[in-house]
Amino acid sequence: MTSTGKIPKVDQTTSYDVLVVGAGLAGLRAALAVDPELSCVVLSKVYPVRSHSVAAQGGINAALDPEDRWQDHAYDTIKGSDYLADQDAAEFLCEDAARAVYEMEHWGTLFSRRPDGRIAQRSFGGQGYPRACYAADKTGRALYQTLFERAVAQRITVFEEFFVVSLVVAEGRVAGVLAIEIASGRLMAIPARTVIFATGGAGMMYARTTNPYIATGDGLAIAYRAGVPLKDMEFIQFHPTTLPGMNVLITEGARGEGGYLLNAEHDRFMGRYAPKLMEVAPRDIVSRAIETELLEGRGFADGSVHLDLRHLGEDLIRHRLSEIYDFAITYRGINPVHEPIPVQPGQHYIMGGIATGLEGQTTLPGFYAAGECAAVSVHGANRLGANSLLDTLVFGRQAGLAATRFCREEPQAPPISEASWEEWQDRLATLRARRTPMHYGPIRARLRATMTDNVGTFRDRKRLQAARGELAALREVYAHAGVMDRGEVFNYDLLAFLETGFLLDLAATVVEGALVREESRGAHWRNDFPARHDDQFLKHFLCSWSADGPVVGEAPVAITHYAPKPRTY
Amino acid sequence: MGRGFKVRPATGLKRHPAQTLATYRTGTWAWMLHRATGLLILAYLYFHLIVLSSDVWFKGSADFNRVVGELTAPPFILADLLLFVLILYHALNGIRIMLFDLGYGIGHQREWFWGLMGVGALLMVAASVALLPLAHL
Amino acid sequence: MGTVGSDVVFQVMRYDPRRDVEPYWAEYDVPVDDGDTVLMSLMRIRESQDGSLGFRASCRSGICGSDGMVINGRSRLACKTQVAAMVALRGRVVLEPLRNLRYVKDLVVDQTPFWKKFRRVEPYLMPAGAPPAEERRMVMPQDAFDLLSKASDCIFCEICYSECPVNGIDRGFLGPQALIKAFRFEFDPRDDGAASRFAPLSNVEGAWRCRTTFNCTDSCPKGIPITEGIQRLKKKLAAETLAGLTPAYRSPTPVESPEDTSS
Amino acid sequence: MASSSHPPASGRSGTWPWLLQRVSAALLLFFVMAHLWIEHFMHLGARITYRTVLERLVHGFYVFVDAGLLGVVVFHGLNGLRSVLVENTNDPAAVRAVTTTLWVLGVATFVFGMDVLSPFLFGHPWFRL
Ligand SMILES: Cc1cc2nc3c(=O)[nH]c(=O)nc-3n(C[C@H](O)[C@H](O)[C@H](O)COP(=O)(O)OP(=O)(O)OC[C@H]3O[C@@H](n4cnc5c(N)ncnc54)[C@H](O)[C@@H]3O)c2cc1C
Ligand code: HEM
Ligand code: SF4
Ligand code: F3S
Ligand code: FES
Repeated sequence: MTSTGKIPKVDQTTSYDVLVVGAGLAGLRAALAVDPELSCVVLSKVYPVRSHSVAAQGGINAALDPEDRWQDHAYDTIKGSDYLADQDAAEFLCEDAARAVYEMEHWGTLFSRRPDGRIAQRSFGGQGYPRACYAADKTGRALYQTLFERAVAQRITVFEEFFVVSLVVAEGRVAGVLAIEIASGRLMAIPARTVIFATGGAGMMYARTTNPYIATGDGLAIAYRAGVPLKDMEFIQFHPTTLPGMNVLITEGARGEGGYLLNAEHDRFMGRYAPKLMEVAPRDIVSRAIETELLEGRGFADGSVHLDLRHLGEDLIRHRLSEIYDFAITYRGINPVHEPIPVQPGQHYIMGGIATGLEGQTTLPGFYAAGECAAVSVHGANRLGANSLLDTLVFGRQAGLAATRFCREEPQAPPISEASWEEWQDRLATLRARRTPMHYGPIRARLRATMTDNVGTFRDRKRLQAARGELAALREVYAHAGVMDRGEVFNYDLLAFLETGFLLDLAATVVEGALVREESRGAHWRNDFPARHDDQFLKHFLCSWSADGPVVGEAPVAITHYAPKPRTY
Repeated sequence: MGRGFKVRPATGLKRHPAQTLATYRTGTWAWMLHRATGLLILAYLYFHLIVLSSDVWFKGSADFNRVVGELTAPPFILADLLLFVLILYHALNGIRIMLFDLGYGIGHQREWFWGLMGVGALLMVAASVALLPLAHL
Repeated sequence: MGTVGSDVVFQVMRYDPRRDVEPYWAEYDVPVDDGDTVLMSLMRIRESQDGSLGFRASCRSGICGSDGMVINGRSRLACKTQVAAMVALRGRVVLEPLRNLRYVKDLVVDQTPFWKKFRRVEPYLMPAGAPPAEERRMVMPQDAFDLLSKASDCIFCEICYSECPVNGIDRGFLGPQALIKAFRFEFDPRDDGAASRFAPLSNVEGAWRCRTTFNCTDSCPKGIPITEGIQRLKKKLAAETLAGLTPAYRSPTPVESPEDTSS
Repeated sequence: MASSSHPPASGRSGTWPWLLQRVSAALLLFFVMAHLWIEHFMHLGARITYRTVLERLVHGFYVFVDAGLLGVVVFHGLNGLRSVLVENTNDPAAVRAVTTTLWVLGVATFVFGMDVLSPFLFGHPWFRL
């Protein structure tokens, strides 16, 4: 949104102090934390409210209750991460959680309430205490609207429908970004002293995903290409309960409120996998349990098991689970008050991301990342439900504050050279002019198929190597593919083409990480190595870009108070 | 590159697709009729004043009885009934709108509409019974 | 519905400002499976038939508001509309851009006026006093809370804006979305912003322009009782005017920056 | 969401026309019902003649009803017309012009209307005395 309401002309001579890419929760929270004295702009490839944060349903964790302690929250988070989380980061997250939630409340979020007027909380997967604050089953929307409205109140400038294609690096630090103004198709150079990436996930590399069409991992791939390493990319979260077909998410809150999972034999099978927590075990465990039931032939014909909410009663379902009530009816013609909902696991979240520290800082000076695209890492090998929204708010703010400090210390931004702009301009021109029958469509279809078949819940070396080969072949095809839309205005064909390139690069890092991690930990399960090996693999893998494909390095895991133990629920 | 697709010129297509009547629902029809009847009654008011004035002013009292006689001829009675329909509709829908303004019945706007239209129909029957005999004067 | 596995005709209004003088219809034969939404079919067209088809989309499950368009005559969300239902209605799927907003390309419209009006009602919480250390306790009757919560369900899809007949007549009318947003804050027990929202709302192009036509309520994909919210707003504004509590011709005061707890 | 301030809302308040339209509508309901009652039910069966009309009109209550009906109808109708006319203009000058014109028209109509009614009123023997 701009002051004139017209599409802004980006003046290539004005430099911004802080440039945030991504207007989801993480991006807006970062922008709101930037000192108002500094010039700050947020870029988003869609209108801010179309960001994926609005889709979050179940809740946001914080130890608010006097009986609960943030240390317990940290413990649950670390155990949930299969001890791969950096413990200092997890502690920071959980200690800051109450502040973050109260802040949103003061800004206006309409949380569901207890009878005495306090914020209501519900159980979530892998947690020893009901600490997910929620707004029915539309928590993401409630939080996002509040933050968005805050941004309106504070007159944060947003360049909406600007598609960032590249990060400009000069003199060893960040210099700005190159972005396409979607409404005009122009390529713009936008100089900035600091750049914060908050570009969200990359679910579009999988066929079954709860992610939106825009979750194509742009920020991750752009940072990766600019030389910033990606951390722990092999950890992809599969959410246990998505509607078959569309893979629309059925929130964990449905199980948190007491829903049962039943197989075709009407057995509450979770008893065999997580006898204590049952349905509210962490996601990796529940997803694998469901996949196992399906593989062993105890599922329903459409590749699903049933989520039964009927015993919860109509009132609870229609009030506290109103969205999924609507989803089940809209997309499956099923009324959850009277029938169980068919569910199957689907890709949901990437635990890995741009490697950052506690302040969102990366290896590139002036460049920060926060939210789903970053790996601080608090989620380690498996993210607990309702921790991601918290992550966006806490570390989004951290990044904004850090960028402010950086601007104080480093007054000048290096200029963006004509050459870096021309390089992309030429690339886009070549693309528009290229005549070829090869379109990105089939490439994406093959990418989704190979990732789903070979890099899904259960992995092994053979399948991962098959995926590696297929990805190499796809990159070859991609190099000669072209676009159908040669126009300028709202050329979504061109954007989708670029996104496909980003996805291909990212998929390669996922496969490489999964190949080197010869153990099973959290969401990463190797049939050929079904145990966790702390002596060898209690460390992060960092993927760096090189012309010949990803180079894998490593980094230690920060351990503070919680010694790794076997993980049972 | 995939399958072919057909293109045909859009004859009569406006650049700004206008709202077509088919997309209107009860509430919008109710409003359009409310506006139309309001304006028609206003027009009638002026017509009425002019007729009365010309007769009364220029022709004097003697003619009044004749005018009334003319006005009770069947076509005029029908016109009167039509006017009655307009006022009735406008008044009943006006009541509906004012109820909404006061906060009643918004959740059941359709039911209110049809309910009041039912009342209107009854009143119409009553009015016909009352007025039509006069036509034989 | 007889559409399963067979091809359905999608008739789409197309226009590229840099190339076409006039919009035109394009027809696509799209294979459709049972349960497919219009958006899934559009994506299928884009990925396997015609990549140049312009439309916005993101969440594909009716929560981000990207893909409002006129489908078989009415404004709907493509991702919440079943192809089979549309075929039952008209035998094919006819797609046009949203109404009451400037047409840009294919199914894309310029949303700028919509957002400007949204901003005009100062759509954010303006609490009185400094925030407490914990949450502001909020005890409300359940039905009042439910209505507020429902009003905050809005996904900015612009469908109400496209369907409201008054928006068609009056370019300046705030429109249902901005009004229901205002309602959401005006009736929040924590809010104290009535004085600064009064001017934009009671202005001739504000709440009073709404003619209670219910088209917005009937079409809102989130089922928000928009008209009810607007009516309550009108009542509140009328009461404020009568009580003379708020000077009627006051210009909106700039809101002072909230205590920034972040820096 | 901009660095500049919000566009100022124009100062014209729409509250009063709206409110008065409702008030006049409520009054109309009363007047119209009273009028219809008088016209059609009080003297049902009696022939409508100059004399009967005259008799009805001079009765104080009837005078009140008809004068009130006239005034309120004119206000309500013209105020409604105004809202239709200014619906798609933002130009304060144009709105003012419409409003003024309609006020002039309205007052004129009322005076004229009273004048039409006057022979009935002043034609009564009482006034002749
Ligand atoms: C269905 C669903 C339900 C969920 N429920 C929960 C929950 O209950 N609790 C919880 O804690 N977490 C939940 N999550 C996870 C959580 O919602 C996300 O991880 C989180 O919202 C990510 O926020 P973000 O700010 O990092 O990114 P997003 O909100 O995804 O925002 C990304 C932004 O980046 C912009 N962008 C991307 N690429 C570009 C580019 N090239 N140029 C310009 N801009 C770009 C986009 O426009 C967008 O504004 C859920 C996720 C899903 C999918
Ligand atoms: C009999 C009782 C009447 C009632 C209860 C009534 C009620 C109303 C109401 C509530 C409105 C406002 C509608 C809105 O804002 O959406 C209105 C508008 C209007 N009325 Fe009446 N009315 C009555 C009689 C009349 C008469 C006799 C006339 C003609 C002289 C008239 C002419 C109008 C006009 C022109 C409008 C404006 C229409 C619009 O804005 O769309 N009304 N009426
Ligand atoms: S009020 Fe409803 S129709 Fe209007 S923008 Fe919001 S969600 Fe869409
Ligand atoms: S459609 Fe428009 S007229 Fe009012 S009731 Fe809704 S805003
Ligand atoms: S794509 Fe998000 S609402 Fe349809």
